[in-house]
Amino acid sequence: MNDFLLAAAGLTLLTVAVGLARVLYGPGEADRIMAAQLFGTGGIAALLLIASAASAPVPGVEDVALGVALLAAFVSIAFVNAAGGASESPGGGD
Amino acid sequence: MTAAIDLFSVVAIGAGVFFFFAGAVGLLRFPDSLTRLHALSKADNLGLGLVVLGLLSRSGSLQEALKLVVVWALVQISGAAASQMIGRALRLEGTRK
Amino acid sequence: MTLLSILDIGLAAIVLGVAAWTVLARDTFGAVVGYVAYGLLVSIVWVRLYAPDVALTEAAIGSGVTGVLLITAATRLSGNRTEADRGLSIKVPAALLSLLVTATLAAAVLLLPDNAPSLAPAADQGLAATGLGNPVTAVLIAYRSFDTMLEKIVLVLAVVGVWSVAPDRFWGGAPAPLGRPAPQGDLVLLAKALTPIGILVGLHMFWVGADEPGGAFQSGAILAAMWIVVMMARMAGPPRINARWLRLTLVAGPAVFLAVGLAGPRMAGAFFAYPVSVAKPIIIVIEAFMVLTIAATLPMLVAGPPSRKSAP
Amino acid sequence: MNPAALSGLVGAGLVGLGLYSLIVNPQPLRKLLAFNLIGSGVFLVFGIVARRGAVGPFPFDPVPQAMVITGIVVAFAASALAVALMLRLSEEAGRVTLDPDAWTKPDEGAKDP
Repeated sequence: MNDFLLAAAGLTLLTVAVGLARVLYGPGEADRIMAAQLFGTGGIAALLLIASAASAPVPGVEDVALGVALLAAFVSIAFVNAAGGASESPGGGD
Repeated sequence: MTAAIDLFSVVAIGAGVFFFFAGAVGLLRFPDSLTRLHALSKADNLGLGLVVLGLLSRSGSLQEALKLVVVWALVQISGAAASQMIGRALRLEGTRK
Repeated sequence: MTLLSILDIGLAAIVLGVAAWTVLARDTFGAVVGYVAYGLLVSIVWVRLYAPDVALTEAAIGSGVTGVLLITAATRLSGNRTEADRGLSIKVPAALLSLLVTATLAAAVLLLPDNAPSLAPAADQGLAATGLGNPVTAVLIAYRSFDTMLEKIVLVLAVVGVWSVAPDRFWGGAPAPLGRPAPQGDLVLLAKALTPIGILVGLHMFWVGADEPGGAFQSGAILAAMWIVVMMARMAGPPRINARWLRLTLVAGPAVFLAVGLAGPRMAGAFFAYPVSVAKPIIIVIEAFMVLTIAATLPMLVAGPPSRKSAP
Repeated sequence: MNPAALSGLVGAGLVGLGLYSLIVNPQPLRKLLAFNLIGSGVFLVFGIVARRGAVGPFPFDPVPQAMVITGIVVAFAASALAVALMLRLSEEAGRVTLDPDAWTKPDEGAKDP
């Protein structure tokens, strides 16, 4: 079971890291941000999996995951805000 | 009983990892930004959700289990809002072009 | 070779790969996004190093708040002319120098004795006297308290530095709003849903920080992030920098810390010493004010210098 | 190889990458990123010192860990100051560059008040 959880964590990290290639290609800035968002969620999943598998468990990993989850959409919001603020049409919003 | 619980965890976590895989593939292979956004939200939602479901049965205490659920719920709330905002930014960009 | 070590090696490879991307990327925005992902990866590495306290700080500040700062900066600077790349005559020596530094550091890491000199026993001795269970918190507030106090002063100085970048005519005014001119429904909804939970999690981390991973820094960082979300949603603009409550909050942490330190010789016989019987309550009071200061400092650093006239 | 030594090697690699970027990348914002990379590499090297120094009841030495925590916060404060300076420079001069020639040479239309 331990090995299965570790393998699942590794696979998740690997797939979302491959997804990071979207940061490389773009083309738009939104695409790059989406890759970062997927990476964040995958990172949380990997963190939880490693935490429940490690033979010598690290205390408080759930709290780390909680912190990461709180900030999950933080950067995406900053991006939409910054991008929108720079080139806002006069009508503004909808 | 433990075997049944283990089996449940394996199936749920395996499905979760599959959704992350599908999300990454979608992000790389889908033709435009809006379809990629669609792939991303599936991975966010179901990938993490199934992994958490699989880990729930293995958590030691009620507090630990609750924290897991809260982690998932937080990602849901912020992921949904972020997807909505990215989508609108994309649409505005599209109409401006 | 166990599965765990394969996982560690894979993690190391991904960390280095993403770091290389932030270095080599043509486009600055892409590099910044890479850096945010990199911060998250490093915090997973810290979990593997048995340092959940550091992992939490890295995730909240190193990835989250720094990410907001850098993305905002990258978008605001995006109109700038891109400069010509450096030629090979600089690139090759730079690469050689970097390789040399890396090799030296790697050798130092590998040659480090297995029984490295450690301050753990000394820190452990102090732990019993403080009544705390989390050794990292005890080191921050008791064993190395002077460092932590000075570090808070550095934070306040950084805020003063950022403010002083403003043109004279804006001194005393408010920083530019972080969000769009028109509030957006979805963002406001998110801020309303997220902020109460975030404040709860922040206070939880402050409270458990005495015995488990967490503490003033992590708690302050999460509360700061919640304030930044509220500012980004335009539910509240950044405050005027000459507001008295803001300035008092900014200096509250180091001031209380310093006051307790100065009272040390009288209460316990030494500078920055706490009387053993009330050590824990004193530490919690210091930490509470530190949380307040960190939660106010980080958003003000992200908001930047004032850019509007102060109200007459 | 144990995870601690591995992370130390990653730290060494990060310092190298950051140093290279600090020298080679001309834009100030990229130099800031590079500086942060060097910083986190140094923190990781510290991390393995903390892990090696596991004596007594803890699986780590808490003193380096506490220093890394304060270090992360100070690094952020320094980055914020640097960003503020860059934005102000771009506001005043219309460009942000560390190239000394760019300020003395006649303008090539970059300035756009």
